[in-house]
Amino acid sequence: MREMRYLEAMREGLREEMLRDDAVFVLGEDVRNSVRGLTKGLFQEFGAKRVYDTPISEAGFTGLATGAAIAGMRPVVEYQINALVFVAFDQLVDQAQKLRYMMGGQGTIPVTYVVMASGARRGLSGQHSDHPYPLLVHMGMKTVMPATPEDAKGLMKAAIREDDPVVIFAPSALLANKGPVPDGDYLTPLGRARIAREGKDLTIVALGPLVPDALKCAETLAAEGVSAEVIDPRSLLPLDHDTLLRSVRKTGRVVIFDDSNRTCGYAAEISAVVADQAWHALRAPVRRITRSDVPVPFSIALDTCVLPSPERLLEACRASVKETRT
Amino acid sequence: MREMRYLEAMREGLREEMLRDDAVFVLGEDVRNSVRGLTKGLFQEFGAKRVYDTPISEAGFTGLATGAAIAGMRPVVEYQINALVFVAFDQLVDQAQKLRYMMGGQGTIPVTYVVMASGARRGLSGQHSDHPYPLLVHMGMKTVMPATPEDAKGLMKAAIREDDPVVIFAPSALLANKGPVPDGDYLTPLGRARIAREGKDLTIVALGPLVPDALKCAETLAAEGVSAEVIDPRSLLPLDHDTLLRSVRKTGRVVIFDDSNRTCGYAAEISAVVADQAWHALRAPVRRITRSDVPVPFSIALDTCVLPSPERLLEACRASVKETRT
Amino acid sequence: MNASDNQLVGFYRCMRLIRRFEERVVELVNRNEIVGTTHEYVGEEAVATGVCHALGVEDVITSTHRGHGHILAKGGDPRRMVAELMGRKTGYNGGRGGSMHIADLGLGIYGANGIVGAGVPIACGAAMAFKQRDSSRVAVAFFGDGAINQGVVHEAMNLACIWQLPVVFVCENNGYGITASIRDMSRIQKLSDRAAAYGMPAETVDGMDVRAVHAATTALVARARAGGGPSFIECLTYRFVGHFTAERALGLKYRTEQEVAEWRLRDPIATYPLWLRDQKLCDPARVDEEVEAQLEEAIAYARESELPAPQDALQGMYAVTYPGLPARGW
Amino acid sequence: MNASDNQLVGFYRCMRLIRRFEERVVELVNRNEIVGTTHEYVGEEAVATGVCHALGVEDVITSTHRGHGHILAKGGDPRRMVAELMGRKTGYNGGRGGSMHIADLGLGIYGANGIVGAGVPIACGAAMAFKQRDSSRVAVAFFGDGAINQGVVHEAMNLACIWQLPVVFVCENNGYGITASIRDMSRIQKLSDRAAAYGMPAETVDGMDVRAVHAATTALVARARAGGGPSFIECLTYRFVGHFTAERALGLKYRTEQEVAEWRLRDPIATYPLWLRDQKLCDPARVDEEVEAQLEEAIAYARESELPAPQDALQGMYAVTYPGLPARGW
Ligand SMILES: Cc1ncc(C[n+]2csc(CCOP(=O)(O)OP(=O)(O)O)c2C)c(N)n1
Ligand SMILES: Cc1ncc(C[n+]2csc(CCOP(=O)(O)OP(=O)(O)O)c2C)c(N)n1
Ligand SMILES: [Mg+2]
Ligand SMILES: [Mg+2]
Repeated sequence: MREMRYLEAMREGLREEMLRDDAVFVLGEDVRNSVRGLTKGLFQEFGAKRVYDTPISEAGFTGLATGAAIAGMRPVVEYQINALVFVAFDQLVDQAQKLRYMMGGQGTIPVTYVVMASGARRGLSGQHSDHPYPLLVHMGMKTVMPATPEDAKGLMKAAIREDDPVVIFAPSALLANKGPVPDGDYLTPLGRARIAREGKDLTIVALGPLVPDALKCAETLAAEGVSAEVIDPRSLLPLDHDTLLRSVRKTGRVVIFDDSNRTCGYAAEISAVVADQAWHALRAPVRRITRSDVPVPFSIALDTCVLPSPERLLEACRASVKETRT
Repeated sequence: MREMRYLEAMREGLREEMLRDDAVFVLGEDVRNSVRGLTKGLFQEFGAKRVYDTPISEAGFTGLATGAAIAGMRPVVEYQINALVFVAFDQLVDQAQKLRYMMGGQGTIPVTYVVMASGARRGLSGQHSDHPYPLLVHMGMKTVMPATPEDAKGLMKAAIREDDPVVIFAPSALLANKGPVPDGDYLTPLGRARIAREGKDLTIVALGPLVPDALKCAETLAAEGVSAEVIDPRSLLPLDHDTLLRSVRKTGRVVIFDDSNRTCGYAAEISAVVADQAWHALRAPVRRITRSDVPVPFSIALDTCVLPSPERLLEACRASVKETRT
Repeated sequence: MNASDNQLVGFYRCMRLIRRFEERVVELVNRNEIVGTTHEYVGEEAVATGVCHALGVEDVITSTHRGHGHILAKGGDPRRMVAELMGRKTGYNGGRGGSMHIADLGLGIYGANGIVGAGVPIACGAAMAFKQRDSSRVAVAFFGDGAINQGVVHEAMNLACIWQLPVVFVCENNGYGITASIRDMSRIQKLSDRAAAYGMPAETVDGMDVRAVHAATTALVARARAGGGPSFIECLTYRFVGHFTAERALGLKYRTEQEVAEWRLRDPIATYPLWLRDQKLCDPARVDEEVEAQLEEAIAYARESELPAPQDALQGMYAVTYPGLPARGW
Repeated sequence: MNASDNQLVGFYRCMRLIRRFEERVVELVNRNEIVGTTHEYVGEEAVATGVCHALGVEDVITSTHRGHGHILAKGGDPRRMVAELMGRKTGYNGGRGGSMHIADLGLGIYGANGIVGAGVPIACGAAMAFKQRDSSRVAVAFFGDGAINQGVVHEAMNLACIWQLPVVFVCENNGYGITASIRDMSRIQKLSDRAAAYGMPAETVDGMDVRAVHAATTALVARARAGGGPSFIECLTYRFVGHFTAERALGLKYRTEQEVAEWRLRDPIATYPLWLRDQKLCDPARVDEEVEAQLEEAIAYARESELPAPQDALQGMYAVTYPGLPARGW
């Protein structure tokens, strides 16, 4: 085990897969100079045929990745900012994701898309702060969002080896975080949630950049005598229903803590699964603490009414444990 | 009151608004010849400055509508097929929808987008059968989906007069339906759900093309002694939480019947609202009957495992009324 | 390079097959044996035929909503095509795709596509793979005059040019995108002039002349194989029928009868066999009979084929599956 | 048409204001008085100045992520700009937008934009409104050499051409999109040649020469006002600094020091005042002082301004609100 930063771990995962399989190549904006840091050194190491700087043509190069993948390559597409998902949307959800099905199961489309610096960053404002994973998940795209350096590497490697399109969200808030990373070649499998902390009174489902905050809240709650379990789904689609439902059936209470928009968001999905599948075990309403449904404003004076906050999570957890069925 | 077809009623609404306000103009593919029928006769009546045939450039003409709206016009954009929402996605959700907020509330962007022939049609397959309203709602776009000719006209007129971007879904399955349409100038306000049928044992929330099916199921249930209330939200964003919650608090049971993808879909949102706000009144799990999360297949032999069916709705309703809290 | 005698006969067989395939499809649609609507390639046969006969089986094409002609010309099996159109299990896509999605990866057919322009970057991606693998394979992107105004097509052409990908862009200019005349949709009328914006060679050829299309494509494909990069061919052509089978019901009037009649005079299915007979290369009537028999058999095959089982609908989306994926709707 | 003496002096004031505005902004970013990162217009002042001085207040522009120069040149108030950058209530956008979204609809500034190329069709839409209203107003779309490869820009140019909209496309070719050299991103090097694909006139001008930019724009704006339709100007320019203030920390090396030095020799802020003095049109030092005072005041204004209240964050998205809209996150 080594201590590594999230971004470094992700890069190491990418590099290992490039070494392992010469079908893996990277394309995206400014990846040779690695403005985002994910591809640092890769152009120097692997050369021009493995690392492509693209023009500002996101729909176009997303489509290229699809074609290259059908032809046997394993492209890794870097999106420099989260909004590029919107610009390339048709090529993602209506092409890459659907083609195999519509072709009746012919071929494979092993493309990995890395959405760099997703979510809010101080001062980046409305068009550079989104977390559009609910949109991709709604359209059936496999989507992961690692919360730790270990998973950043393990999910990067698993995504590249997966024979389907997989989108990885790499939230700004986590990129510099340090954590232990196992030695050697390992994968973090898709479809398995991580129990970030065990507990018995209440389940907090926390996503990506909010996992560290949720863990801190769980400590605060512990000091108040409440034992909170923190679930980090990390694989958003496929979602590990078993781990989620087992936890909620055990605790009977759940608060979902998510940094995407609220309406039809990821927290809504978790809530719906719980309200259907674990309803008999529930001892309190299912609560969501999410973003408010506005673009992230520029002035940080405005953040508190927009971004999901630990204070609101705590409040919701405290209210939840006080509830009794009427 | 006259009997009219849904599509005719919608067209009448559009025409009345064009007569009323010369800032209203239409643009889209094949709108002069009116391949979709919505704009039939409008080019002949209003001329070249009010009805524009566009090239196949959806992102581009969506952006044009935004600029024209800021400059004082009230464009009505016709999307010939639902997938055009994906192609124009950035211009819709990251531009038209966000600009006013990011500009700090300056100006207005009164664009109406009509998604023609949305949802599944026999034989149109994976790229022409989507119902992407959850994606737009997630991004904060006002979105409506009338279920009756009366609302088709009333919501068309209300959308055009609204000083914000509004997306209207006009599902294929409804376009030829007939129903009463009031005489004179009337609006169906955004943000008000319609109680399509009153009942006391169970709430069915049915969307757009599924409302007629839900009403039939309610009749079947009535024959079995179960009184189902059918709510047609019709305005998806803003959603009328009051009407929804009042109904669920009364019946204690809810099944959501929705023709969009399941995961992070519209049914998930309704479920989440109920599981939070009406939890204490619930006497059964919240059930969703939706599409399965695959593209709509071509062969109608495959439909039954993909599209939401009345049989499954009935089953879910029957199961719901049998549930007791354990 | 001139086409061989064999090829010249092959052109006719292919064009005739496409024409009759489409005519039979319309019959089947009218009889509700095929559900929905299809986009016929009637009138444009010389384009797909000339282009695809300049390709090998290892080369790749991406097609459009109007794909039957491309697929047949690239070697697609009419039996599995009709079966797909009838929604059968034996269809190319197991009934999951239908007309707008027929694909045969083994034949290098990366699919028809329901979204105008969307296949163009996908062809370029295949070309990118070929280039990276130092293979001499090439890709062809078919698209219409309507598609040329789609942003992703522009992006793809630029990408192909900067990376010098082995791809040929084939613009099938049939004058209309549904009802929209290209005269109203582009201020320049020679669409091949658009290619200069990206720095690739381009030409405009008579798309009713299969030999001209074949010759032009052969030269540009050879250029691409030799590492010469992308190029652009505009084929001037016309569809003799409506945009799709559903058009009749709509009563649209966007073309004059005279215009249709003028183009019909140049119908390759009418003119080319006369030339073939003059050249004593074959007896077209023989070919016609063979084509007829092939289609009879294809339709019979499809009719006899089983429908897929409803549960099949949840199969095939993912190469790697997980519990609960794809989510069921109930 | 030649610029008047007054205009010639105005050019300098404007360029100097932009330069010093940007330099002060960098200081404020470094001192964390401005949060985040901004894209400086340093080196490109002659473009915005020359273009916007050819417009009236009733004309419209759309800007880019690198928008400060455009906004100042179109008459934007430095006080409300700095206030916005400091996230104050008095800022142009009430703190909701920041550098990439500054807008002043009253001045025809339809906003900077964080998405490359996205503002281009929006400018065309304004032009469409003008044309429909038979007004003589025109719109200008600013965009970079990087943006020219974005699909929506291509679509917008074609739309403007087929409908002959009164819009001028101003491509600020500063040679790079972040680290990507336009030499690698386009096979043709003269970007104005792209305009021919849509059938509009185009020219390439020296973007370091404010008078050249102004003269070219004036002519094309007059053409558009007179119903002559769209046109395209490529301005060859250079940014003297990094892509954004954050670049220093990244240690990128994509341009040679020599290249930067060569362009710096042509710095309009250095060369133009010498010419002005030679022509005895004004004392540039006086202008400099006035600019300095103006900026001091702007910064002081911003510093004294209140921050918005947190609840303001839920205001302003919709012109028409409803209960529960926008949804709160808790
Ligand atoms: C992106 C997109 N826009 C619109 C449509 C609807 N549509 C289907 S075919 C077509 C016309 C295409 O014209 P062209 O590219 O010339 O091909 P043709 O039909 O003439 O073969 C349109 C507008 C679509 N399928 N996809
Ligand atoms: C659609 C889109 N792609 C990528 C980005 C990230 N990005 C921001 S600025 C920029 C470079 C833009 O280059 P250019 O258009 O030449 O403008 P310049 O920065 O040189 O003024 C990029 C890639 C973005 N904001 N939007
Ligand atoms: Mg066409
Ligand atoms: Mg640039």
